[in-house]
Amino acid sequence: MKVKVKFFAILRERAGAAEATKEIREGSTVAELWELLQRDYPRLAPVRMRLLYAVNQDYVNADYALKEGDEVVFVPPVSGG
Amino acid sequence: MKVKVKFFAILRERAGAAEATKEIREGSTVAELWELLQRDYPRLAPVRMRLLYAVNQDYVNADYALKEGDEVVFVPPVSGG
Amino acid sequence: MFRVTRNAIDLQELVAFVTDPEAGAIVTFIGTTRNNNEGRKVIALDYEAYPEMAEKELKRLGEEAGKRWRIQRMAIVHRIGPVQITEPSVIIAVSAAHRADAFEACRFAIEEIKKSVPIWKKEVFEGGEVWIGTQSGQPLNRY
Amino acid sequence: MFRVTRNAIDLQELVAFVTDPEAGAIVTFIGTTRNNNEGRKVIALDYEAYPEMAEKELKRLGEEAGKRWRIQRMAIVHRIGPVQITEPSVIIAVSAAHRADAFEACRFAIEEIKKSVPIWKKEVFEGGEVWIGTQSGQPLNRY
Repeated sequence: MKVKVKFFAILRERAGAAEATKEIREGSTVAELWELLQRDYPRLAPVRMRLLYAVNQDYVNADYALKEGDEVVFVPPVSGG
Repeated sequence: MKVKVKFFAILRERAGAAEATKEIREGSTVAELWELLQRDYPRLAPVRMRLLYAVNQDYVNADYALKEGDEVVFVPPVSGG
Repeated sequence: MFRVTRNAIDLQELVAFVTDPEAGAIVTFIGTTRNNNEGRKVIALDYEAYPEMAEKELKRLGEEAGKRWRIQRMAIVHRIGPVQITEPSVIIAVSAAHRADAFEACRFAIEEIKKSVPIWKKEVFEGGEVWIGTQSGQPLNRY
Repeated sequence: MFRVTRNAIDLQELVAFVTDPEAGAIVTFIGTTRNNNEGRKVIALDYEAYPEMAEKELKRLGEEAGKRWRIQRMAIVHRIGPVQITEPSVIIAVSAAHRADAFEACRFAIEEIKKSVPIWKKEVFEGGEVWIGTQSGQPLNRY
């Protein structure tokens, strides 16, 4: 199945891309998707920071099981305001 | 000696005047002036509220000894804001 | 800027006054006339001040705030005369490097105004009018 | 009104939005770009957002504030893109019948924005630039 990934801020810069579509196996979790992306975008790997995970504009846990067409965002530490 | 009195808000309405000049004996205190004024303006007497005292635009105590030309204000409970 | 005025208060003017390159935060408080108070239907508030002393006290409390918190600039303007529903009677603006100082100094300013600055409001409501703050029935006595 | 925008934020628009005949207090918070941070001379801040989710999170925190305090209306607008020294990056406006609620809800909103709303700032300073908040060296981990 396919999911859509959006990269923002430091992750966008490190990935060198704002968006990606990724083919993953049914039932993959958000954490597993992150592992796969680190292989596709090696510069994401050394990013040692606390990430939050959002699916379809809501925060989810790392073990959230993805579904076809989900929009996934790995959220670096926010710093608005 | 003479002092100037200004009345504001509820005291202005009860005195029926915004200002008065009052002849008092040397060394009179603010509290003594208030007693005298209650005779001049009987409608001030039943004003049962906490008053503060100001002389020349600074708060003073009731036993403050007045001087010639002082500007005295009896300050009803403030309610700005 | 510590001022008592008969005119409408210009929020932008106060914010411009406190804007400062060293500031990361500006907090403003706007006191507005509410359409009800203690069950009464309010028509307007009518403010009176001892203006020279009110401005002096506003300045004094601004200096006190500057001692207690790390703030950049402060402005307070209080309107006198009639103030209609939704209109501002007082605006306070405070800038600071950090938001906590701006919030706390702004809160301090409005609390102090209500305690010590010689300004009085008369509430004009349906069926009458009353000077606010004088209804306590307390005997004559220094605070 | 919960909005992310590339344009300058209009304080008056937010204050007009929260103005309410039932309100006696309006508190606003304006976050501005400060000319220095941690010893660096700041040139500008450059904000990026996940806009759909940021607006959703702003709305959510406004609803949460409405559960915790008695407020009338709230507006939050966050700017994205470059924000120069002294310019606002975020404005929050809250109206309430009583000032304590307006102050506390406004303070809550800015604290929550800094915790949970997907907006990021890059600091452009003399000699470089850095994404703020990512320098903790913490391992990958859910909060």
